[in-house]
Amino acid sequence: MSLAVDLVMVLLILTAAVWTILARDRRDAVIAFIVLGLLLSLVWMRLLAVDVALTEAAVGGGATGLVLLRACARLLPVEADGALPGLRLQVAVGVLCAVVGACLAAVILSPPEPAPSLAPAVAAHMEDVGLKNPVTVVLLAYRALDTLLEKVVLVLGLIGVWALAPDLFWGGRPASLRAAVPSGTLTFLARVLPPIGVLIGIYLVWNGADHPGGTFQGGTVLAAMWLLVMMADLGDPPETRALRLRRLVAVGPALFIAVGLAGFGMADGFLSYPPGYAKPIIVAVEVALALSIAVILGLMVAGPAAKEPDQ
Amino acid sequence: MTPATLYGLCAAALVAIGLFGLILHPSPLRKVISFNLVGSGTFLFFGVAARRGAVAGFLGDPVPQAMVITGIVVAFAATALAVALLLRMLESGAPTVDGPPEQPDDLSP
Amino acid sequence: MAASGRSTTRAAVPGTVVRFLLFLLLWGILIGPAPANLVAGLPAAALACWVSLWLLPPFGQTLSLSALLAVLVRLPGQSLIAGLDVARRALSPAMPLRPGIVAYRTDIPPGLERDAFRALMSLQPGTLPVGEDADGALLIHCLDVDQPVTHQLALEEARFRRGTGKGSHG
Amino acid sequence: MSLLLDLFTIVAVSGGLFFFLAGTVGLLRFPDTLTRLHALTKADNLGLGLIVLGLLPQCPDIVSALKLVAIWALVQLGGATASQLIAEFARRGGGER
Repeated sequence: MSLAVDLVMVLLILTAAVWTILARDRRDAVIAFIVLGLLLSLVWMRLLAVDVALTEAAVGGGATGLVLLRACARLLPVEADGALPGLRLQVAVGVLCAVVGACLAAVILSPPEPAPSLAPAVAAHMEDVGLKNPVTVVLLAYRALDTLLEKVVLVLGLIGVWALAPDLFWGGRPASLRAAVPSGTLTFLARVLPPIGVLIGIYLVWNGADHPGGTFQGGTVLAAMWLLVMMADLGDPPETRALRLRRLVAVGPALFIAVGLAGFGMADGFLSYPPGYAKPIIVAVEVALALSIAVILGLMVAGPAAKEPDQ
Repeated sequence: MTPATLYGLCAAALVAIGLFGLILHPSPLRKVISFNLVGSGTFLFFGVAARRGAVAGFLGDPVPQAMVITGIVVAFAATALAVALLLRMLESGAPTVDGPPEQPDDLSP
Repeated sequence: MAASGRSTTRAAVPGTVVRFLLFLLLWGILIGPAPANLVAGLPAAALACWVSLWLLPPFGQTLSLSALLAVLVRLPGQSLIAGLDVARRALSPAMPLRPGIVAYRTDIPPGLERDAFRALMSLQPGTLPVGEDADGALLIHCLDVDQPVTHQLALEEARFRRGTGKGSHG
Repeated sequence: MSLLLDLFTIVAVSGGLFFFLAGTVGLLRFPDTLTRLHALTKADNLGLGLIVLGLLPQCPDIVSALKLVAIWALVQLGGATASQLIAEFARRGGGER
């Protein structure tokens, strides 16, 4: 019975995936991709990975979908952009991809026994840190270096996006996010929802120490509220040269690196926490990271500067 | 068959479908979307590995789960960069199948 | 929307406190009543309150809480009627639909108040606001234009305006 | 007592599922975007409301019950605004392509 539910989920996912590839209109393809993201977050619930489900819904479907939809709006409508090349090539590539898929399926069907797991190592680590959410323990203690490098990737990605601005516009504001036609409904939502969203974002960060949630999920909710306000034209995207903005971008990674370096003097080495103080330090790092993630995600969706900076 | 195995097969199919679009679609934006499909399939693989690694009282191995969270965010950053690159490429007049972009209204000072 | 500046500031202080307490209550609902969580809850509620005051400055008119509550209490019942209505039309083989757009002239001034009223109307049975025409009349899409939609909406508007204090205020 | 509460849950959640089904039937049968929006928002709102109502007696404490109600209220807000945004877009001809 429960496998029937999973089977239906898989069929829905594969339909959405095929539609993403075959849709003639690129906006249909993006919408199918967003649907796929939401379905996948349900799958993560079925796999009992609630932290991942939250991230997939917020970042995988939500933020990525928004970036792609904005791109669609900026491109001229082209009738048939889903046109695939000739049938013979399609068959050849199809066979190739089927072979790749079959190889991966074979790996799934002959798994190693017993299943490898690092869970016991994490469990040993959890007692030192004093947090109850194992995923947060991995992200901020057991494998903190990965998380730190990923933050650096985010900052580099933002610098990359900014660097695509024409020289004239460097440091100016990104293109406005406001909807083509002003809508009272959107304004209403953008006036009522953000305070609630801010509260829920902070809740996700604060709760992430011991329960599902954390910096990514909370930061994305905060970013979404900021984007909603900008879309309803209640606030403009900030100038990318603003010092305060750049400090917000850097505060999370900078604090993380500072804590990591402090580990040399106060604990066993880079990114290790002094015993007894691990939890407050981790919570402080998480708050700073959530702030930086919110600002970085919002700025990435907004895109490179598209106006000359004010004099 | 366990649900995890079923989703593993689904992950394999997602990778194959995404690869198909990535190779065949002439439009850069569609390639970006297809690439994200491949990414989603790969993440699901990690999810299956995590579910199988459920020992020591955990519902799943938290290490692959944390890696997927990191991966989803990095995939988003890559997508945003690729889209910005694509729009800039079209603005500067590079010929692609997507045609020239509409000039944003607020481009002029 | 805001009346004179002085009455705004006078009304703002208790309004701010009410908002802060509401956000604190929501925090409590989210995370549970453990006092340790207030360490994050107090600043979170303060931040939410600040955002709320920025996006939604206190109006210079007094809201009648009891009348607003009366509007809100009716929501579940109306949701029931609306759902039954749609289910009946969707499942009946003949599918009795007479869809159309009705223009409804409202006295509610444009702005937040009207947007809130529109949101409320979209939860009413059989009606869905789809925009406004050039004269500022609301365009309402109806599942069945034979129903006395305008009459119904006028009743709802009167109830709503008692809540926002315009009934006595003028 | 607990049997009665369980029975209430079963009845209310089944009712909720029925309205989700009716909304989906409407989504498939109704002739255009605007009427389909009616089917989705009205029937699904009621469906969710009944499911939340049915789950209330199963909550271990008052806080989780209030959390469910808060979720219902947020979905009402989201539904009320999202349906209008789609409707405005559809009326301007965005739906025809």
